[in-house]
Amino acid sequence: MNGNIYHNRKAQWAIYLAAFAALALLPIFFDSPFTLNLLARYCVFALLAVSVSLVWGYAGILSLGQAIAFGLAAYGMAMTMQMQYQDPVSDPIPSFMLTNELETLPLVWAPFWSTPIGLILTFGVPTVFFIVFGILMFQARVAGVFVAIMTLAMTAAWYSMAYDMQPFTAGFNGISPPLPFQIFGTEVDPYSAGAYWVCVAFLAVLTLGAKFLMQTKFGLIVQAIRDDAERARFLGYNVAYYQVVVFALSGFLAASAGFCWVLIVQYVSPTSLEIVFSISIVIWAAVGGRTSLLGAIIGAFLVNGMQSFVGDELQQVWMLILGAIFIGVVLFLPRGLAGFFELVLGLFSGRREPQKSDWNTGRTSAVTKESAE
Amino acid sequence: MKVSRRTLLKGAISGATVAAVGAPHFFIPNPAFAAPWIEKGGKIKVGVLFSQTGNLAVVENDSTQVVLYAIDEINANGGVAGMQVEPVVVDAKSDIKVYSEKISQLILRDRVISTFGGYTSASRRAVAPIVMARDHLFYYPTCYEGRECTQNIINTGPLANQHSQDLIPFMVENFGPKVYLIGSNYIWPKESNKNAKVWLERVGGEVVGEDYVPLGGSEFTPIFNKVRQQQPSFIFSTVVGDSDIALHKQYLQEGFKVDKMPIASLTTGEIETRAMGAEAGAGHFLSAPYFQTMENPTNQRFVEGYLASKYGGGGVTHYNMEETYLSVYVWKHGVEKALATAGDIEEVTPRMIRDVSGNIEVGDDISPEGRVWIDPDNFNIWLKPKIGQCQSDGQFKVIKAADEHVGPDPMSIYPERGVCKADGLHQPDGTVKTSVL
Amino acid sequence: MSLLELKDVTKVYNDYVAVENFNFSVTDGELRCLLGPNGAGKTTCIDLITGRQRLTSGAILFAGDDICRLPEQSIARLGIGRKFQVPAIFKELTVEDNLEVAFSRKKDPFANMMTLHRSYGQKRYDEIVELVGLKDRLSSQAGLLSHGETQWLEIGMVLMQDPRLLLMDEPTAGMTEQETMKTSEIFNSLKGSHTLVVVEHDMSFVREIADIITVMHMGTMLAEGTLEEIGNDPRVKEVYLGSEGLG
Amino acid sequence: MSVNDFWTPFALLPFLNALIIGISLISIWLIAALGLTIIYGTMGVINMAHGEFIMLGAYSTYVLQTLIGIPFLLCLPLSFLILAAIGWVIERGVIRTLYRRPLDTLLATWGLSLILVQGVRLIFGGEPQYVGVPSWLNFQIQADFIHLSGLRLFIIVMAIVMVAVTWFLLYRTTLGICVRAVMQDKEMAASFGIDANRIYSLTFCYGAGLAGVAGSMFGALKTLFPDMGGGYIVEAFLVVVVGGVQLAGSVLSASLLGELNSIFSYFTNDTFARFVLFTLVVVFLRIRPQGLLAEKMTRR
Repeated sequence: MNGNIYHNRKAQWAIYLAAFAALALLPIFFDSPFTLNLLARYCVFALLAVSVSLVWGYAGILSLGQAIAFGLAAYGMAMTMQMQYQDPVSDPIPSFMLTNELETLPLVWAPFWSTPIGLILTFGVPTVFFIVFGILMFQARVAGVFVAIMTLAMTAAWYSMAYDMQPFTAGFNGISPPLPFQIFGTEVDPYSAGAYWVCVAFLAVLTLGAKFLMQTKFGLIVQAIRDDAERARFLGYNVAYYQVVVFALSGFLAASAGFCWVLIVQYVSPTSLEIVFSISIVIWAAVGGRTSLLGAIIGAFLVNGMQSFVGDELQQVWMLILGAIFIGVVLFLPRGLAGFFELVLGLFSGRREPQKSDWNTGRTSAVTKESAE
Repeated sequence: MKVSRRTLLKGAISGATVAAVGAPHFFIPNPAFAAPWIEKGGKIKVGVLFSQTGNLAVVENDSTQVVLYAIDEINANGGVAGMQVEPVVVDAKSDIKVYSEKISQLILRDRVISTFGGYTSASRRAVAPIVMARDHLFYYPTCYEGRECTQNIINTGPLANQHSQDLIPFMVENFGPKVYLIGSNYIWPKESNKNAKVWLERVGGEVVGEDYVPLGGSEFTPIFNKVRQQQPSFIFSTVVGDSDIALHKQYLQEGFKVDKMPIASLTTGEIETRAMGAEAGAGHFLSAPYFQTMENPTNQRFVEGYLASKYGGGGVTHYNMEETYLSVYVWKHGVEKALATAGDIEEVTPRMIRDVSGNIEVGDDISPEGRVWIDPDNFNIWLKPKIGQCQSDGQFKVIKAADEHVGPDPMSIYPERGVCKADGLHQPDGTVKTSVL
Repeated sequence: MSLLELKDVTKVYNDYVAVENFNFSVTDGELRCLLGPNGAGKTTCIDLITGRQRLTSGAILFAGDDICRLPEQSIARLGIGRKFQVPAIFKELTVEDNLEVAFSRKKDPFANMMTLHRSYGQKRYDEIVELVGLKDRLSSQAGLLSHGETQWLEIGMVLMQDPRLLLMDEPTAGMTEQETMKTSEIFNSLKGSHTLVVVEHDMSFVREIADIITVMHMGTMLAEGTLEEIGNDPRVKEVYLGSEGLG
Repeated sequence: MSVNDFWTPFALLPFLNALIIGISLISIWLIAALGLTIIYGTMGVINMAHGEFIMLGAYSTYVLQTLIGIPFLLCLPLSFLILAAIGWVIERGVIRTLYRRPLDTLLATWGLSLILVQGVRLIFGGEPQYVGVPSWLNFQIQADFIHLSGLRLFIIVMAIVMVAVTWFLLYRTTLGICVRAVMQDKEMAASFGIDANRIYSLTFCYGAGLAGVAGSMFGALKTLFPDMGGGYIVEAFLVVVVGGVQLAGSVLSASLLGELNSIFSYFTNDTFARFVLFTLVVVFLRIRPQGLLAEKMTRR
């Protein structure tokens, strides 16, 4: 692989830095608050795609539960902002609670009076949940398809929960804090360049952090576990431990996305915990290339950008096109656009690396090996 | 303050480039555009924000069509204040995230003066933050639970208190005092049921059961199991959408008799009865301000005109469409009144339209349901609720219409919260709170 | 002194007895061959030693300590390396990275998060690369190696662990004659410095490397001794009668 | 919200009735999951478009009944054939290239479901459609605490028939032996001259056909709209996985989940019942990832 510049680490870092610099400079060209806000939304989606790329592309854990971390953080942030609006004396509880006969603020809401504690919970609760859920799954050596289905079921459970616990969550209507987020005596207007930069900063720092991590020995071992967990185990690695750490990291990334989302949208509802949304995130990562963090970002920007612009033009056939793109990517570009670039750059360097992508089959290939032998 | 904040960020994020652009705003809003919302000699732009694709499109597509129909009608009759109206139609794709994206496009990029949109409370709440932050004006043209007191939303559908006032006494009188409440599991049905309970108490009725199904849920057997145990005199339904159709179909299959225990619904309109099949709908009751079969010249003109137009492909008119149709005329009168106040069309702002909209009236000559007007305090609509019974052709026969207009009261069951006035919620302690969501 | 000792080891699946009252011990520095027809319980034994399966009764001692309750990774860290019957390598990684993962002494995820360096150039690392003959293939993707190379890579990975005991499950399966020869050279060079247990079918290979052979049959010990003793054992002959025999 | 509003107190007769209703829920869960069990079990294909197959079955019944005028009972086998044909095309076009990549089939069939939903919406419009229930099913069984509508009874009977037919095909015919052989070991089966690809095609067709029959009945019971499939897919998958991806397991797990759902919704409400159920399933899968009935999986 020496010849292919795609695998050159210096080149990779250069491209990553250039991409984030370009994102940070975009407000120069797009001064419109609408465009900035839209781009900030894409950054949030990109961050979600990065979290999937990390957990699926690098660690081989297909999590359909990223929406859980996103949604929990989004609820945490919305609750923080809602309580900033409430007044302890004259208006101590959000008005939707009245529908449900609540007369005092429920216990789960009380900590959100304090913005710092609210923020800690916003990031902490989803991460801790992912640690616990991860321990639950990986200690039992759940793998492959079963991870997908368990995370799917868990997402459905949380959706029902957010939906049903109306005294605490306002149910389907969701929570829309009337005022933007206040911090350090400033109001973060969702349509300002500042809010955009907050999102870009989260995306850049977390992506670069993940990128660095995947280049350390930790990242190497995580990828080794993806290829053959049992082999890694017999080399002395505690596979479940590694998987829980990666899973929790991806949860933290998704939680950060949830935080940014409510910052720039000022609204959360159970749709943030929907299965459809959760699978969409995986699709963005798949389109861009799950084994490349930058690829995942590009995938998220591309699909959502097309949805915003092409989707309006082609309205009725748009979903047909979207479906066809997904099928096409899965069939012909299993490593997404990033894999395509890898192939093209490989051609330029004179050596073509064959595409192998059967690692995600896990058990199936193990069985085949055995019977072939 | 501003400078120091800027300097800080400059170092942290993007260096000298910021200075190069002179980007003036970081965490604070863009200063308001100096440009007027409506330019002389141009067209008046309004936003139309409904879902044209996805599962909400069933209802909201009709809403889009009827807004366009009303705008065409207005333009053909000389426009608003002599200016043509230009609708900016966007598609929210039945996705709550897209509602919030599209409203910001309409307000910030397209700079429409007002927006018509939404069918679900969730979408209204998703657009509310920016509508309020930018002091915009949003017309929410359908049934609504109340309990909000904002300064930027005008509602032209019935509030929960307007629904129950006639329906509950009528049902109790004709079928008996015991009622079983079935609703979709979200806030509007719950608020509506609370209002219903208030009226039940007044007429001596009694709730024998209350159940909620998930949105989109279609399994009613467990609930009908309880209904059979309780033997209510009638069912009060606030089940919406697809679930509503499943409710009626399964009611029939379970062998309930419509003359013994009918369903009194706030939602089952002409679209739903068509989709559930004639035998499932017939005999049940609906409370609404409008039915397609209403007999008056204005409605005749509306039904014929709409169905014959290029927008009338759906084949029916129903209460939600009519309320949407009204909202466009409420807006038209609002702009004209604001112009009279401001003197110059370029001076007119969304908030100005809202502030003058109190007491605006849509008369018999335009409103298919008859004269309605906007409440000057809470900016909901005064209307005459009517009760219709579904016939075997899926159309409704109006069997009772209120004699007097019924006023909207968003805080009807929360008097302790205060009173909603034009400038905000007047709380019991004397303070006024704006933007109460 | 025996490095590994199996005492009355029994493994029962549902109704099927895979290993029954099996006693077995290996001394430090020895190369032991484990023979037996299919289903004799050889691989099950290796699974039991490495913790992949739990024994029904009995005890397994490694350097005097009971290890049969430990999880796989702890057993591996004590110094037991294992090569699988079906080669198990990290297909998507390069050969170099495969060896790196095996070589790493640090097993804790958080400690590894701070480590960027690679081990290439360290004496022991380079020696093993040399030994298994993969020096020219270091930058290749492991999934693209030939079958023989894959086997050597896995042997190399197990050696990188620097274990006190190596368990080799059919290391020459699927190899050409030349490759088998080269493998036996590797094994012979390991003799003395390492303790090895080799499960094999290929008698020519066993002849090349074996000191003492243990023969299993139906989950029990059938015979133990030198190549010559085993070859003359009537019970062994009987078991192998009809198959190719022990020649 | 007071506790009393949330929890329905226990009473014997309604509770017994809830158990009876559970049987009706079981039949629906089972019918929805049956095709999926066959497809996933035999081919390892995670068919996220299964809900859309059910939806297509419902729409084909709608077309046959409303537009052509074919009686309801005859619509069932016809829906089976139509969906089997659609399944065949999809298997050839998309699924075939994805064997051995189960996670990729998940994504591809997800894309497929988008296409199917939007396609139906384009053709039939988004508004709910209507499948009539034949008049001979308009009866109720009523005795003591038992109460069952004719259509429910019919669906329960059909569930039993569909399971019986599938069982017969799998365990009493040569074709079934081939299917099971391929299920256990594709290479081995191939060496006995079984054309695995053909078996896969047939299996997929059969699974899709079952979804078609399911759709016909759900259309009559509930509402037809393009998104209706999404409401079945998660439950169906849970039934399959909890059951251990085999016929008997699915019957058992559908029974368990259906009854539990009915009991939970009796005590609380339907939404909360779903939450409890899903969480239970996750915990169950952690303890027994191989499902209710399957043997513990052997690893390499």
